[in-house]
Amino acid sequence: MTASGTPHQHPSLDDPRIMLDDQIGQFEAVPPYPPRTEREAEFYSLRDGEMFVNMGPQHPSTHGVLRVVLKLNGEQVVDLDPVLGYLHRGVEKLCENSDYHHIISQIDPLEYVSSLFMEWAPVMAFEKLLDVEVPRRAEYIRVLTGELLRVSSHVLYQGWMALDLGGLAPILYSFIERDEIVEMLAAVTGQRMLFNYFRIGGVNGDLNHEFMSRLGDWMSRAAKQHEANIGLLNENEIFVRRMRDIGRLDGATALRMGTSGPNLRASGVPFDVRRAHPYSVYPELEFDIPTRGGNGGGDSLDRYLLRLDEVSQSIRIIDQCLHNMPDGPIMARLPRLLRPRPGRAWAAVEAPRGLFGTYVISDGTDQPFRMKIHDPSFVNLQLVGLLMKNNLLADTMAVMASLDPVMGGIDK
Amino acid sequence: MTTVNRAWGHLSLRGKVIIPLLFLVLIVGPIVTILFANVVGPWLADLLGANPQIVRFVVAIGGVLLFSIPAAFIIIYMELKVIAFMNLRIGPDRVGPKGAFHSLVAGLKVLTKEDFTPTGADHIVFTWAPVLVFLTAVMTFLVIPFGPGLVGQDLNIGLLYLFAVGGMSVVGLLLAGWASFNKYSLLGGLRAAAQVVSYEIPLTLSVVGLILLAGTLSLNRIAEAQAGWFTDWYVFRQPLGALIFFIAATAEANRTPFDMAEADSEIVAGFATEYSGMRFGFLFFAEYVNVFIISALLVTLFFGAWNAPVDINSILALVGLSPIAVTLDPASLGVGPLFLMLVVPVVLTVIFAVPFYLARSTRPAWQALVLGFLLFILVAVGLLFLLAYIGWPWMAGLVWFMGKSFLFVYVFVWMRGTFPRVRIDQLMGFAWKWLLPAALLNLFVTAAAIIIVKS
Amino acid sequence: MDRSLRARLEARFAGRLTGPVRQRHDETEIRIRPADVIEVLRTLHDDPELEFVVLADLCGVDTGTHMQVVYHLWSAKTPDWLRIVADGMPREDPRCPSLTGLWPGAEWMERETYDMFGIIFEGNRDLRRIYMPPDYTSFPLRKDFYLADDAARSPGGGVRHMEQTQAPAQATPRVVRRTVKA
Amino acid sequence: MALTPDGAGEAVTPDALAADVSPAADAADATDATAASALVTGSERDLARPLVVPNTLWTSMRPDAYRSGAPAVTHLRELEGSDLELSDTARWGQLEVIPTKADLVVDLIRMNSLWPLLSGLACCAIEMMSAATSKNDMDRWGMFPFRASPRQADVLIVAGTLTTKMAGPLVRLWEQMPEPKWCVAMGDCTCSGGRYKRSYSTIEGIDRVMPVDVYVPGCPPRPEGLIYGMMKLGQLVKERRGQWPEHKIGPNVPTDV
Repeated sequence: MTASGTPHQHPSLDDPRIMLDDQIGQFEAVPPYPPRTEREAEFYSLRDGEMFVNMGPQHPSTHGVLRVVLKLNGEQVVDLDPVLGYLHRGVEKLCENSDYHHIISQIDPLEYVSSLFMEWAPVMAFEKLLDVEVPRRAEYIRVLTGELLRVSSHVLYQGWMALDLGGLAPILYSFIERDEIVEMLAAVTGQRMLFNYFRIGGVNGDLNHEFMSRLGDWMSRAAKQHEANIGLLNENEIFVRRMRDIGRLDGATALRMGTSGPNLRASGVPFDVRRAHPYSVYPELEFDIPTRGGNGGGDSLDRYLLRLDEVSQSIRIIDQCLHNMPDGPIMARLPRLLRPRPGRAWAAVEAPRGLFGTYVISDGTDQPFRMKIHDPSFVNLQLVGLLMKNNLLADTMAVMASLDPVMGGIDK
Repeated sequence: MTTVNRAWGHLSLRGKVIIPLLFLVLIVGPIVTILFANVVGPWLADLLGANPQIVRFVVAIGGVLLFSIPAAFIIIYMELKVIAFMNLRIGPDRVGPKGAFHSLVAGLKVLTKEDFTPTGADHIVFTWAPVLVFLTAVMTFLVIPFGPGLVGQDLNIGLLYLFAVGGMSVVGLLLAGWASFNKYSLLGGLRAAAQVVSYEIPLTLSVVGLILLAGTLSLNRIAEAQAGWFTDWYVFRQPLGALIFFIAATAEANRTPFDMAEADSEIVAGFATEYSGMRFGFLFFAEYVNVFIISALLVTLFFGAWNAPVDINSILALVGLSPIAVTLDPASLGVGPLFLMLVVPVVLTVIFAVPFYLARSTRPAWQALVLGFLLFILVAVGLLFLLAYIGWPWMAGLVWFMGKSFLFVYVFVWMRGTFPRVRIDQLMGFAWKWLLPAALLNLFVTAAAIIIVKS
Repeated sequence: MDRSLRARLEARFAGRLTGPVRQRHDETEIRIRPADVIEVLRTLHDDPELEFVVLADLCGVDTGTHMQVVYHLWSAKTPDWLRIVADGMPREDPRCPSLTGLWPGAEWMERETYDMFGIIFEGNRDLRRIYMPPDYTSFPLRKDFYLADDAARSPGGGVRHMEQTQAPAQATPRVVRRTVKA
Repeated sequence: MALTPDGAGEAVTPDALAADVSPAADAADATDATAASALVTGSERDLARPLVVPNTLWTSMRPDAYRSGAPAVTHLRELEGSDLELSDTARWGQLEVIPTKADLVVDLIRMNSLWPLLSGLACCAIEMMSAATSKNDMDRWGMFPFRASPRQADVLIVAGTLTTKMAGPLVRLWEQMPEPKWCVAMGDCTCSGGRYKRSYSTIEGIDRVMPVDVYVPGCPPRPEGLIYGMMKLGQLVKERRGQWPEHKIGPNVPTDV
């Protein structure tokens, strides 16, 4: 221990110049203020043999900046308290202070894994406000790109699942797939992740040759590659044993908890906005709504397998889109400055993580008066409190990863 | 002479380092050897003959300490490249040929980082726990026979010593986890303790049958008992024991899929969470030294330690030749080789350089000379190695032992690249519900078989 | 637009609707008093001919004069989204019964609404700040919370308000001024 | 719907403010004041002071190593004999036990194994992971072992929007990393606030709360961009020789990077 590294002269947490009091409080699990709600009082009181473990905001397996305070009894999770807001960017306020075209770029990075869906819902809501008819080619392009992104999102989910269970290889294979898809989309949108692509009344650019050639290459072996990715983990005994019967959730509870998307369908409830409340051109396309779990409810393994089923369905949809893609314009004729009549509109799409909705109130100006963003993973994350109790610490990762949260969407 | 000058002038920095080194090794080295063998050796032998045990011990300790670090570096590099290969990546390739020195660079970097003790940690325990972990790992080398006669201390209770020392490492992990003043470290230390302690039992029981067969606890004798063809290896007489030993040893060394103690995705880095700098380096090395040790143990106990899989002498006897027996004793050769050592390299270099020079008219002489010298080096090293392999049994043994050991190291790296991690309760259940009964069954069957055969 | 749904709703909640049932595109909107929220939504959820089982969204609205809580529901019995607007809460002390008894999943949405608007949901047992730090004292999505470059909209003219607090917890409003950039 | 809020008359003069402000109000202050008040002592909480405050994120053995104003003498030759060489120890941990000539070797060693910390804030984290995976393999420079524990990491790649609530944990993370350590600001949000500059809960560039060595703009930058930034960081580690006078908290861009 040399003079430069003596631990006792190291700046310590107690230095008031470094952190605010509440920020210091964030590092001890017990908050520095008296409990404000009965739930908080109940959680932050220890019986003997229990201890708090503060997981996050920086933790390898919290998928971003989620912070979970675990109340452990040995290795067993007695109770837990998720703390959000470390990525709260105030998107809704920004949307209310920027005009309708600008909102698309503001709302883009919400769920950075599947950002096209973040554009889709508000664009649909604005089109309702403005009574715009979207050209069918534009709709088909939206469906095509959206389903491509759904595939990449689910493939990434597979890799993350394995990574949180300690498997190193699958995440890299997932990223090979994901990189191909985003490069493909970058050819038409110009960006790898936050494609600012959908426009009110259409899409930004038409499909170009590079996109089509890349897509053809990918489609030619997509199904086979998907089979290979399934084979990566599904025959793995350790993986299956760790996922089965962990975090079982039955359909009724899932509905009561407001869950949506694959997590709901894995519990046996076939609720998919694409079929339940059809939008865009989904009524013209044929695809199945895979469900799993059945009566007993679905566990983490079901949630994992369901996404693999959805990938093959998405590949079906992409194939149909390519076959009956109509010609025609890709943008409706609209004025540069949009001033919709005062009114309210709600639009919801089926994002890879569930129902993503947007509620817009227009007051006649060029900026929405109120814009609410409903993110699926925000609601789905509530399940951790339900599913993780009385599991082991290691199961916490299995459950959290199987719910597939994305902090950008959760914290807005 | 000008040619030599130009050759030297055109050499790159690397060449200017390597070629003199090779000269030293090939010319000065043998001279010194022979001088030592003729003059210094006897005198020193007389001096040390009085107390050989201490000398042997000191030499063994030095050799072990010198060996363990390069072994760890090689294994780390293997892990980097093999996992990269399994991930369809290239892996480190900037430092050294194909990134061979990346592990070395990483190790040196770790040593130059700020060494840090978190506030609230137990300073003394925090400092000495990694040393304990590393020391136990290195001490285990002492009884491993790398070849005939190449064993640090041929204890007649070598196996007991192994398990005792190996069991001590958990104390270091536990201390590291406890002294870090961090809940993740504490969890990691406790996990390591529970895991290692419960896997000690099947690990030890799995070799009792082997001990019954061999009738000894000395690793050296166990190795000798497996001489001859590969069918004499104990893995064919104790397949179940070998399997149990493999699994339990994996858990013993905290390797995937049993690396609960440093599970990245659960408890951040386990007992090593708060460690930085040199102390983290100790923990880091110890892990990989352990990998080599369990591979070496597998080879020693079950895969015929240093013995070649085929018995050449028996084949020769079958054909009708007499077994090869070359004794390489430099002392007996006198001064002749000394003269040869001086002349042969120069002559052969020139001879080997000629075809290079004639092959392409555009190639300058210095290049031809360098190439010829390198070719000569190749041939000379090959010849010397062959001679040594035939002449010195410990050389042959070392080659086979290392080859087999690194084969198993590759298997462990392979497992790390592919397997997910098991859960702690599954881990414990596996140890107590499956491995322990299987080990007992193995022991019972072996004992019964021995009794039946005896009677 | 689902006319039959409109008829059903008007028949069912004759007394409780504070306004006409509005329908546009694929949305049906009814307005009720905050006091009736639990009863109306329970009926919507349990009634076999309505059966709105999916709570699609719960959000607050600050109209500048009063507060609203807006619920979006989905049912297999109708092609429309149903929007329930609990209208007419005072901005000083907006209170609304909590839905957590009916949809436990509404808990975090209500926490978010409290965090952003200060609407107090009576019956929610964990009504804490969910996004902002625990001792944050203002409600960002209220209409009197101005972003830095919205000085034009702020009543003080040149004075650049950052935010204005009307926390029901604390009686005295506090004005915090934005830092002048270097 | 009326857009003008009530309570319009409650605009308070700055003098009244100074009396009125309480720590809680500081926490509530939105864009910069949290970062700022996170760095000034409780006694001198003056919200009107500029945000460029001296470096208080770590204490050095030689405080004058962080003195500002004096031009950076960074070349090896000028460094020998000057007392700046001594002040390497302030940033470079145990370097004082190593002779000066060996510094070059040490720098080469450090340059060739920069272990990033496995911590992503937002969108850019995905591209950061993509930079480490098979297609564009950051491991070729010895950068792959993403350490989960800050104690073993060398580089903090801040990937994503930094919010006021996350500022404290991030600064804590930076302090937990042992010297020598480097910080790479990845993405527009971390360089300047990016598309969320206007928001009430984001920090306009992480260089308001911690020193930054390399800025990688882009929203998000491509993986190639991040790899280029990391190579630039390696060059920095090799050449800048550990003297960083501009490393005070505050927006500053190294000119030669």
